[in-house]
Amino acid sequence: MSKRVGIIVTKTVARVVIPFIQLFALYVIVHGDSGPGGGFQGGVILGASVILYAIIFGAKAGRQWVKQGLTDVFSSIGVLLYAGVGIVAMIVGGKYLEYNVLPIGHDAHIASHYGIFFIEVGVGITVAAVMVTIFFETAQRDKDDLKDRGSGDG
Amino acid sequence: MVELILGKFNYLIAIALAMIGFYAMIAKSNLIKKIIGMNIFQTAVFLFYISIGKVHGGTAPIVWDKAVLYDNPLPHVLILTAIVVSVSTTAVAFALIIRIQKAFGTIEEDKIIEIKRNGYKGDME
Amino acid sequence: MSIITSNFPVLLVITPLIVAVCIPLLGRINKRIPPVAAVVSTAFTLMVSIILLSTALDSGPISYWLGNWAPPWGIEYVVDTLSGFVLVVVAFMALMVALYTPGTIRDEVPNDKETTFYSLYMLLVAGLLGIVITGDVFNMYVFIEISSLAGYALIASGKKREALTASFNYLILGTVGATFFIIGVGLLYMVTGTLNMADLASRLPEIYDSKVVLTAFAFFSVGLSLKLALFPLHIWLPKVYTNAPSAVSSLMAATGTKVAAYALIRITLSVFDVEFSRSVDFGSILLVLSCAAIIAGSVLAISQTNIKMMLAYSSVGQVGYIVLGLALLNETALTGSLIHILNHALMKGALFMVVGIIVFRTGVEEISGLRGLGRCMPFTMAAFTIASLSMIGVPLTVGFISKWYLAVGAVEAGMWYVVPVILVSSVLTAVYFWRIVEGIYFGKAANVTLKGPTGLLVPTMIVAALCVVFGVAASVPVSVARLAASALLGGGGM
Amino acid sequence: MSSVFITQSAAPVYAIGVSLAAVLLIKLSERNPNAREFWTIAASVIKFSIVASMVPAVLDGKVLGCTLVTIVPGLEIAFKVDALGLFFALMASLLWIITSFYSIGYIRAEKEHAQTRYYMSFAIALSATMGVAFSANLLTMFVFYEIITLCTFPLVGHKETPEAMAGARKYLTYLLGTSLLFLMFAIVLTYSAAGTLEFNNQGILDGNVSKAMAIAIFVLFMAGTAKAAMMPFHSWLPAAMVAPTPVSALLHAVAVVKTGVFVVIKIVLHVFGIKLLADIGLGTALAYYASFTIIVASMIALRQDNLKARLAYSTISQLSYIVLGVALLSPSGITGSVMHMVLHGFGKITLFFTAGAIYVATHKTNVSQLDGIGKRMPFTMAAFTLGAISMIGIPPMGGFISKWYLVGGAIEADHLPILLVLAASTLLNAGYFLPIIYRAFFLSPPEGESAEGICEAPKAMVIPLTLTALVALGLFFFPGVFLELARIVVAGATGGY
Repeated sequence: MSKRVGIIVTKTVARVVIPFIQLFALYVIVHGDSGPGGGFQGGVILGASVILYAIIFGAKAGRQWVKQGLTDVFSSIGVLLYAGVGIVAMIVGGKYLEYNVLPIGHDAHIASHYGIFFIEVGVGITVAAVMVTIFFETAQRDKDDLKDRGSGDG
Repeated sequence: MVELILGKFNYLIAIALAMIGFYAMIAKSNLIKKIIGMNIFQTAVFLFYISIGKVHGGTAPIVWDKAVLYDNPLPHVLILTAIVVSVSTTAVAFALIIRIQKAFGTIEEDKIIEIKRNGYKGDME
Repeated sequence: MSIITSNFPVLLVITPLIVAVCIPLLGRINKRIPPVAAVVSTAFTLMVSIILLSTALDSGPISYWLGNWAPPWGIEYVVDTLSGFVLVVVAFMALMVALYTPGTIRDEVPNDKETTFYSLYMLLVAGLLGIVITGDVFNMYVFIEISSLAGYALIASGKKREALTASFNYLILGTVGATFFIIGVGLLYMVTGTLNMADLASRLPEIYDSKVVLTAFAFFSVGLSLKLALFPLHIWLPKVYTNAPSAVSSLMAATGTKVAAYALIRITLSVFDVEFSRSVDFGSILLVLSCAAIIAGSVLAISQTNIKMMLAYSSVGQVGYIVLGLALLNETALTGSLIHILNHALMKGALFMVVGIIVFRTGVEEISGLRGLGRCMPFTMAAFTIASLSMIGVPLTVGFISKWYLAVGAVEAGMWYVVPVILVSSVLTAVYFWRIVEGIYFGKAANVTLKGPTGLLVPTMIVAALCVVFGVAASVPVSVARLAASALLGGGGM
Repeated sequence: MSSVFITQSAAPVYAIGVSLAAVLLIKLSERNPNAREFWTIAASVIKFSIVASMVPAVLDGKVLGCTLVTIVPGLEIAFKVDALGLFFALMASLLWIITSFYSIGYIRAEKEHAQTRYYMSFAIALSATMGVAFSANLLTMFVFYEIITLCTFPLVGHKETPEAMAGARKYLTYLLGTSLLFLMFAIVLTYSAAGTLEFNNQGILDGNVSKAMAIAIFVLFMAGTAKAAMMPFHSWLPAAMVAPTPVSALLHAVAVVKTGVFVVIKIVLHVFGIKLLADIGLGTALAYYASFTIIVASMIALRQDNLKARLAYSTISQLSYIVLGVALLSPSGITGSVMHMVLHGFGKITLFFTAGAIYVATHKTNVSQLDGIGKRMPFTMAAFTLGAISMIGIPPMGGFISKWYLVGGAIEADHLPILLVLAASTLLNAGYFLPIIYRAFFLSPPEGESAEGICEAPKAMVIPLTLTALVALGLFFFPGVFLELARIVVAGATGGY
């Protein structure tokens, strides 16, 4: 068993497994409002899929797959989605993050359901993007690309 | 005595872990080890939180027609937030350590202090 | 309009938060947008906080329920006199430093990090405002950590490598402090089952003799004292203030420790109450520590040769003043303490901003290098002189007002021996500031070449001018502070 | 307690403001020396006329006043012109006019650097002196007291040589240190005890404090007013001699030291009130303490060779006369004390002016160098003689009047040992002044110097010093206004006795 075989095995397994991991991540995210899990957990799983890819195919390949700009933009967009739900709730006359007044569906229950859904999606996107960012930031050995990033998801 | 240990073992474990972590944070010279200590310290607090959320005979707090008693879910939610914070802190700490490594060439605190004292001038970039 | 005004309490926090996440996006479009966004949003928060404070003064505390979940289950934002007062201070200094930032970070922060810098800056502001406005202890922890994380990254964003180790040490100690805080929260939750401050305040008195409550109190005090840099837990502070970029030291010196002081006051007097604080003899412990802080801070400041280091140690002493009012636990002294939150924010903010200008324009950080600068930088040095006089506590400046109330409060409390501590520290302060002022105006001009624009002066001059304005027309802030103090001492300020 | 009705008037504010306005104008006309000095003169004249314009009203028994700002209720910057304050202001503003002319002569003759700063500091110092004179409460007094300290720092350290800076630092350390430590402490305690800082003819502490507390506050006040140069807080004064002579004249005759004793008088009369002090016997203690300073400082003065240093120690001793007079707590004592403020002012400023004139004309600083100088500088030395006689207290010079009242006060208060002190001190004064006069007129100049020919300082210096000497002489015959004001002070202070 040479080193090379090991690489082939991991690469092949990764190619197969990563889509499933991501699918699972999406499942966890979108079921955040009605079952265990949620945006954070799903986001971590989603991020982990990218990290797994980067570990196996190398940081450079990982960066080619998920560009820096992408993670930067998505970590912002996720928070904006979260905050946006709250603001929409305010605009339609409720309090910040008061889901059941959202103008979706017909009754408060459905509105609340969708409100939480969007929140979870927002959290998921941000967490995934931030996880990936943290990984690449700390993984890079190149001095010039060195970044520090302190914005976490509080 | 036995009763105390059995009755409050969750606290004792949390305290022991916290002390271990605290010791590492303060006494270890290696910056990574400090961060490990910090994580142990925080985890001790998380354990403590989760243990106080446990209700005797309660089940997981998912609405379910057969359950009569649920565990208190609030500490879990709080700790989820705290874990996020902890992860972020760790990430920032690692980013700092990497840059310290670039700037000083070491992550041993005593060596960094020595380098500073010897007045090796110049900014890191 | 009413949609906006009725949601002011939450807008105060989420505006900087949203701007913080938008800035990386906006920065991609044009690098000039982030500073503008920072200024506009902090100006908005200032306006909002002023409106909130005046509403709270007119018609009592404002309570805002996030997601319309009624407390104690939901998170509640509360603006009463105390929090409104501190909000205005924080928002004002945030605006001033935001105006000041674009000029200085060009030199101090690598070019490609500027956008990130603004993003973190707004995050820090959001965290600080959140700490002040929230009425929920766990939420307070979250905001403490948001502001701290942003703070760690901001400190390390400078080019100096000492900043990295300073930031790391702060991170370790700050995390210890915050974790202590969360242990306190957990213990209180364990015995009361609530996290809402007002609810805690109503449930705690029944179980004041419980050891768990006492332990929680201890954890809160120590954890917040660490964040507050109360002597002898101040060791992280000097290095941080010295090595961080000027804008960051200005903001953190002006607001960071103040907000921690607010948190300490809020927890000890508003969640717990003044009787409990008295019964555990909290005051005498703080009295010793604050007097030690006042003297030690001043003495250590005298021995420094680096001007930023000197100011940092002076901050350690000034934190002592804020805590002193809390230690004396009577209305006059607490008024002095609260008013010092504003006053010290103005004075120390102005001083750090001036030092930032000096470093930016001359590259000098050593006190000996400042000789003769009074002639080439008259306005900057005038601002410095005003702020120094204020630090000494000369009448007609803000520094006098707080010292006066603290001193009179000490005599009222029958602890006249505290007055010499205050006065000796004034003299020591005079020593270390006079050394500089004399050099500035009487020294032979050193060979310094001035570079860079003078646009930084505007916010600096405004802050310095306010040191005098609020020293002369002190009635406004003092009356607010007195209201807040009497609410705190008169059985729960919430 | 009679609360005197206060006539609202902004005159004190104008009196203070006029020289502040001059500061601005001086700075603006920095490049044009003539214009710059014109502003100084103009401000001094206007200031004097404003102060003088208040005399009739005060002689009528009115009290003028106004509140400038209220920082918070109870802490106000407010002014009140009573007889005592007007007395002091009148003297200070009159002497400022003369000093201004003298300064111009001195500074131009010596071609000093940083002249603009010099005139600006001077103007601020005078504003602040007016502020102290007209202060209606302890806070206002404290503020202006500190402003005087800070703005005379550049004057003392004017030469910017290492020794000048060392002297200036010592000056600042003593004055700022004691006032921040002790005076402020005393003010805080006073406020806590009395609930107000407002001056009152009967004192504000009476009935509010225990005896121990009163003594503590009193000691703190006395330690806090280092400007009065009572031992052991006197050594800043000789150290401040490094300043240019007009500044020394200002420091030792008008602004700084007189502010110190003025504050002492204010505290004794208007914070404690003579009733309280008499009750707890503090007046006597202060009187004997002042006597100690009188004698010791005079003895040190005897041994000084440097003319200015000798004058400085003489000042320390003379200031304690003023403190002594008020400490006797008797009508004549207070009259003597108040009168001595002005009489010593004119006498001592004459002496300093002559010292400066000698320095400008011949660059001599020591007493031992003055042999035969009277022939070369007849006007200067004649003025010196008049000033010295006034200091010693021999008729027909003004100094006699105050000594006379002091003696009367000692007798009234039944403190006969004080008489001995006064006698001994008069002898000592004679002992250190007369030899100078003797040397100047009766000894022949040292070899290598021509004894003939007039060699006076510039006219701008000689005229002012002649003038002050003549005023010191004239005050013996016409003490009119000043004595009248002193009577009102005494009437106010002893009204409730």
